[in-house]
Amino acid sequence: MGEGGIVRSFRYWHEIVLLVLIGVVFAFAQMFEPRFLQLDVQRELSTHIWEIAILCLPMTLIIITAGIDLSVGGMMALCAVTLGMLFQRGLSPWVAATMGIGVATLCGVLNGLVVTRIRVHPLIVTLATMAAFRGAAEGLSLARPVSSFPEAFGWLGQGVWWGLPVPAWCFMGLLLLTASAVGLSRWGSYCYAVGMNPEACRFAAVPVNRVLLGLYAFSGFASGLAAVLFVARRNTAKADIGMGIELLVITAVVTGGVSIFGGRGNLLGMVLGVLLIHETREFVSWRWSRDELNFVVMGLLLILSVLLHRWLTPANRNTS
Amino acid sequence: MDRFSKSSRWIALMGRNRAYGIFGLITLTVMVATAVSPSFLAPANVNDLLVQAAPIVIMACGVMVVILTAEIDISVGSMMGILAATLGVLTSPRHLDWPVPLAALAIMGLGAGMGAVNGVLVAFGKVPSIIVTLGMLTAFKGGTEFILEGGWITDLPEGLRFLGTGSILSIPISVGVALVVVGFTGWLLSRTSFGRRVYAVGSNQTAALYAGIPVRWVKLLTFTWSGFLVGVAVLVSAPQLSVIDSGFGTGYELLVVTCVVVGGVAISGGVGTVAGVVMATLLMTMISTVLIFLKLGENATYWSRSIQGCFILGAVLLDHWLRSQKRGWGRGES
Amino acid sequence: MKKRSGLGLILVGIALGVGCGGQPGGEGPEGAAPGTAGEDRKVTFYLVPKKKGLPYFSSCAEGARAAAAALGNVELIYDGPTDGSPEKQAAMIETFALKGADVIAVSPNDPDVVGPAMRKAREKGVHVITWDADGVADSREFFVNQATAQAIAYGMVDTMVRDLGGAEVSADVAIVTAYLTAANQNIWIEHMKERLASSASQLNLVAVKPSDEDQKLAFSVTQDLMKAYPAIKGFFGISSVSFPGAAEAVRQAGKTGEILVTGLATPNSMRSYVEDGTVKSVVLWNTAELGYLTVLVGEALATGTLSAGATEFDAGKLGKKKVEGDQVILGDIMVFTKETIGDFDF
Amino acid sequence: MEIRGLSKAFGGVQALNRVSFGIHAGEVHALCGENGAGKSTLIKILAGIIRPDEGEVGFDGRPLAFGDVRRAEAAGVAVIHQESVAFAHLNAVDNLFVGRECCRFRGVLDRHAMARQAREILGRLGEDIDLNQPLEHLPLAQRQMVAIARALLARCRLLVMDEPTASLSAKESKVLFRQIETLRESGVGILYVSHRLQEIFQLADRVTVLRDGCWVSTDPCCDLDETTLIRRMVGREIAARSTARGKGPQEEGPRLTVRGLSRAPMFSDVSLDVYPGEIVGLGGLVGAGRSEVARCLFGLDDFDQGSIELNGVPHPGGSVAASCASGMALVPEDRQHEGLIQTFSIGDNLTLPWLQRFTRRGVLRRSALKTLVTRAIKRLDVRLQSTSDPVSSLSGGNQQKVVLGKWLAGKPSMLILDEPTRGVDVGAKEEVYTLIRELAGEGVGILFISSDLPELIRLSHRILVMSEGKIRGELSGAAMGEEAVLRLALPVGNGQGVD
Repeated sequence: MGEGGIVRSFRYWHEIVLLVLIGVVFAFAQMFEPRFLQLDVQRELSTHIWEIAILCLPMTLIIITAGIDLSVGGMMALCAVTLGMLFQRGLSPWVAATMGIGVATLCGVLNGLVVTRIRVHPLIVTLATMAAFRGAAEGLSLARPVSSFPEAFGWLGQGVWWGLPVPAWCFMGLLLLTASAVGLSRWGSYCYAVGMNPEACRFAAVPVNRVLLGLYAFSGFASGLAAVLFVARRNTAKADIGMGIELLVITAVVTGGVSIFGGRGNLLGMVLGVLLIHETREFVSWRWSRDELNFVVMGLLLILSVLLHRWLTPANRNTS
Repeated sequence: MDRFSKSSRWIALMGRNRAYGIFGLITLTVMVATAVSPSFLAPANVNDLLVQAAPIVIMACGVMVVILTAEIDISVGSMMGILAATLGVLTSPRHLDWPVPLAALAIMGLGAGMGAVNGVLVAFGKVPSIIVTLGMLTAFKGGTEFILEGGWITDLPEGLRFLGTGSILSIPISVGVALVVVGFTGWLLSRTSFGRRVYAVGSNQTAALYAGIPVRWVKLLTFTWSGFLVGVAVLVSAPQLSVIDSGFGTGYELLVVTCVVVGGVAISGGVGTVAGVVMATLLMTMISTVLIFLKLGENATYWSRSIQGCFILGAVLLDHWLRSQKRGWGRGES
Repeated sequence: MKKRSGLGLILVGIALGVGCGGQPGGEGPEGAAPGTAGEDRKVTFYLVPKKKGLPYFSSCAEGARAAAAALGNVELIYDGPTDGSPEKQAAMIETFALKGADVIAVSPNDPDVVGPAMRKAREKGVHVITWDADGVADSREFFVNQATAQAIAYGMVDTMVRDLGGAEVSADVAIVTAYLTAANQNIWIEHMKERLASSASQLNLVAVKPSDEDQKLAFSVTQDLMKAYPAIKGFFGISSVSFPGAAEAVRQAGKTGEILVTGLATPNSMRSYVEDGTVKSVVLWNTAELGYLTVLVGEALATGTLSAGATEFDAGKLGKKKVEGDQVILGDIMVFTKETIGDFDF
Repeated sequence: MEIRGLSKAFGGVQALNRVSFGIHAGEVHALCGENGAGKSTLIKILAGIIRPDEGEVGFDGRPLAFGDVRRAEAAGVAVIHQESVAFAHLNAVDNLFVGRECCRFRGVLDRHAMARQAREILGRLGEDIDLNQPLEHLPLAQRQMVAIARALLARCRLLVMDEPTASLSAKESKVLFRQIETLRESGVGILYVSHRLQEIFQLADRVTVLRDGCWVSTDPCCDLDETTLIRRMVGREIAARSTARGKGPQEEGPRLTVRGLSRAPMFSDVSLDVYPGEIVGLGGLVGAGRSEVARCLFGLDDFDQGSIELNGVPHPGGSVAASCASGMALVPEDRQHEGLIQTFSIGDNLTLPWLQRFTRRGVLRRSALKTLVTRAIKRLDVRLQSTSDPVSSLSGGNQQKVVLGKWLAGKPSMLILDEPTRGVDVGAKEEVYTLIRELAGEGVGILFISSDLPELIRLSHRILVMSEGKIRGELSGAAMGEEAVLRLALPVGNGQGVD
């Protein structure tokens, strides 16, 4: 029952939980490892997260529509391989990158078509295409790496522009675009509506299929962009890039308060979720240098953030 | 009224019989593989295939029960790893050197306990199961490293190795155990009140509450059952190899979920049979072997992952097509 | 070892319960500006394996710890990606460089991917060396080389030929590798093909299959290969995970003695197969010494006793080691057989 | 059974406030009240699903345990919930027995006994149901019968029925009423909840009225008449139930012309015209294919044959967006699943179909949308605190008004209403009727689907009756009577004759 006071109708409890958790991490860092918080250190460490953050944008929207895209890693691989092979054939890396992103977008469209036309659950569709895309990347490239891209192309991944790494600007540009699409245009409302009740959407003339198709295509595009940045940063295009990245991305999005059942969550929460995951991960490896500890902390953090959210939210969200 | 019941009978038939569709696909695959290299159907190969499929079938029986209640368990891969590592540490003479039966009991108990932790968080903590088990998947992976501390367990006692490699009445132990588990799960789901309640909870949780079903306890039990079966699967599969390493079970969560889903269990709960899941598991484990038997040349190796993905997609699309044909939606039938 | 594993169990319990676990021993150094290594200051030394959790690297780390203890002025931290991801390895190197390492010794998982991070660390004044596997040009100062890729590959082919019965043998062989994308293994495979083609024997390579560093997969792939290619007489398990998996498959098929398995792995994981004859020879090098040498080279670089152009390096208890260009060579490969394997425990 | 001082609050809302009344053995006790009056809360407490904050229920002199469905069942309370509460994927036997299976020994099912009992109980209800069918493939009425059978199986001493006839045809309702009589004679107390006042007067011995969570009255049925009852439920006088019909069709070309529309196997050869200002009723039993026709007209489903013309222009079909653009609107039957997005605010629900119209260069015109919302709320007289509250906080009647308002905002020229008053309480019903008449007065063509015969007859200018996917006849003027409609609505031939 939705009646109640301000406390009940306040919708940003999860964001506050996340802010507190981030604060805890920073406080710890300030106490034990002050150097961790220096700006130049933070700037360099941030290079580890931008590709994931970019992938989180479409993933957030897709999860809001009660879908999921497990194939982002596969699309990244296919994009990277396309980029590498075209570059090897003598194309300019910029042209090759554009075509790589194009291929990834097409992969996204394929996902979207199967989801909307055949009406198979996106979890199953993208589980299958995850393997299919990566397999295609391995088959096309015979798993061989392509390296030695020109310096100028490397700038895309390693360069710094106006005090921030170039991928950061890419993310922020995309975030701005996505946020304004969600906040200003009708497509944002459509995403939430589709996630809550697709049947009612059909009755309300909401173009459900176009929304979904667009989102999966966007996911493909973002995967392509992430792959290009990744290739530029590590100077290597290979079929194993982005292996297992889908779980990281989903973890970040879900930590950010996006409901896996669709219809709930927002971009602000997602950004905070990514930040929390990133800072925790970097701080744990900075302080303890034990990689296995990272896994334990990440896993528990995911559960903890949702548990805290449950406990702290006064309105018990019972759906029945 | 007449028309309606006729067409709905067809739907019911198809709904129940996803297993037949997959069986057809299996037959086709076997025929192609045997045509290329006749030794595919040799008893030794069939035996190996079954041994390979056994632990996956065992875990799929657990995960399927969880998915039937409209939840999901993707922690099974890492749980396998951490249980295998624990099993090694418990039994290896260099470490704790427990007697094998005791260690076996401990592993099954520990598995059930871990499953129960998942279950408690889902049923009583009200955290969505995909989040709980995704978190556990990651946490267990780290935990395995802590237990093994960078080493491998290389000195498994003979008694333990027998669980993985031995056979009784010329049936490999793992296959035997898998048969028992499949039989028991099938019986549990169709012939006991617990089984019916599992379907009921997955079909309509509110209605289940109204019908006086203790929904939370049912969910807790399904997760415990899933964890317990991971323990069983570890017991018969980890000792198949002489070495227990930290990578054991990596990626099994996706394989198991794929098998369950391809086997016709609806991800939204309430629908699915053990027969379908077993068939799908056989199909999925067969694919990689078949690819080797087809001798497609060196480069085919690189495409194998792609072919597997296409197989899953193909199975799902074929199923969809069959259903839409039988349902006679609109056109065609009249 | 016994106690520590039990302790590990408890640790997991604590970690699961409390959330953050205890503070492990390897305490990081206080952040100081990098590159200002003084004589009486400790040298902060990061040893980065390809993948944490492999006994091969763990045994190297044991040797490295011994060296650090012997030198006294080295603070050794051993950490690498648990899942063997090159991207994560690169990220770790970046973190270590920022944190103020003096020396980072890397066994690059994928030289191309890790290269830029190593170069960046060098720009920060960190001494970067490679060990076990080499990096790309100018990403490191020295490479501590156990043996050349060629020597390893040729060694494996040669032992196979010898164990199968000499130069006249004609048979099918197959390789079970790590990942399809694993750089080290791919170089070895190239050299192995070269050797197979040039040697007088009639060994015919029918398949190269990945095991994805999963024993189970190595096991089943080997099973399938044996059946699909009945003429196979030998398997190469060219990673420390795929080797025991392949050997187990051969043993369980009852083909011990008929089909030979050879490859790279630590003696402990292969002991039972060598004893029952499934495996006649295990190819490797002395891993503890590799770790030991790596730490010595790194320390020497940090304290200025070693610089480019040297031709010889005094490796303490290991004696004098040859320096070829920018490579410090440990020595030759070792072949463990039934007779010698009892002398080693790692 | 004696209910004493039962109270329950959800958050800040008092759903039940010190309600007390009693039910005798062998009595049919009707429970009336508008939606939100606290009926469902009371039912849930009796069923053991929720615990009351205070008060107690005495049952045969002993207090009833709260918050435990099984103990309530064991004590002899059985509840027929509304039809959405069923297991769609399970077959009839499982639906009947889940939660209280017949077992041979601990936990092992006795399937034969269950199937036998199921057949027997369904036979008593006059239903011949394929026991192996998942429920989702059965017609709505059969599903409802399964739910009723489930309650009957429990050998209860108090039977609570929550709108049991909502999706039953007249014939099936009769069977049910006969069962109720039998139960009453055997001494079972029955608490009967329904919006259909007719049924209440036909069945009940006594009537209890709840309003806003408070007990209003309990009287023998014979002491009441319809007007008093309604007044008690609503708490105010309702404008006299006008039977005067609207202006009737205006002399223009038809708004909607349908010729030979078919979609196998749902319906075939449907032809009809709707003129401006005309309300055309579409009668028939549940499952006759009326909603399917509506879906096709609106473009939700494709049709096989036939043609649709809207305002004289051929209409392509198969596209909801095209229908909206050309001024057609459909108020769907199932408010929860098809009409509203429950977590969305009232305003967002109202504007959802019109977002594209209010977009300039890709950006939504918020202020224009706001005007749209205010205007719609004003016209419909929706009682609410703020348009940004979630729509789920409204009562059923007000929710239905939002669904209506959503379509009126687009100023449609042709409106299809599918059961617009289902689950709407008496007060709001009248407001919906008035609204429909007003719209017709403005020249909108209206196709009105309803299973409630009195309402269909009162409102329509003409009635078309469907049965088994075909239009069986047309009634107009004085010929429109309940019996005439029913005669056409019942299936012809094949054994299911009129009783």
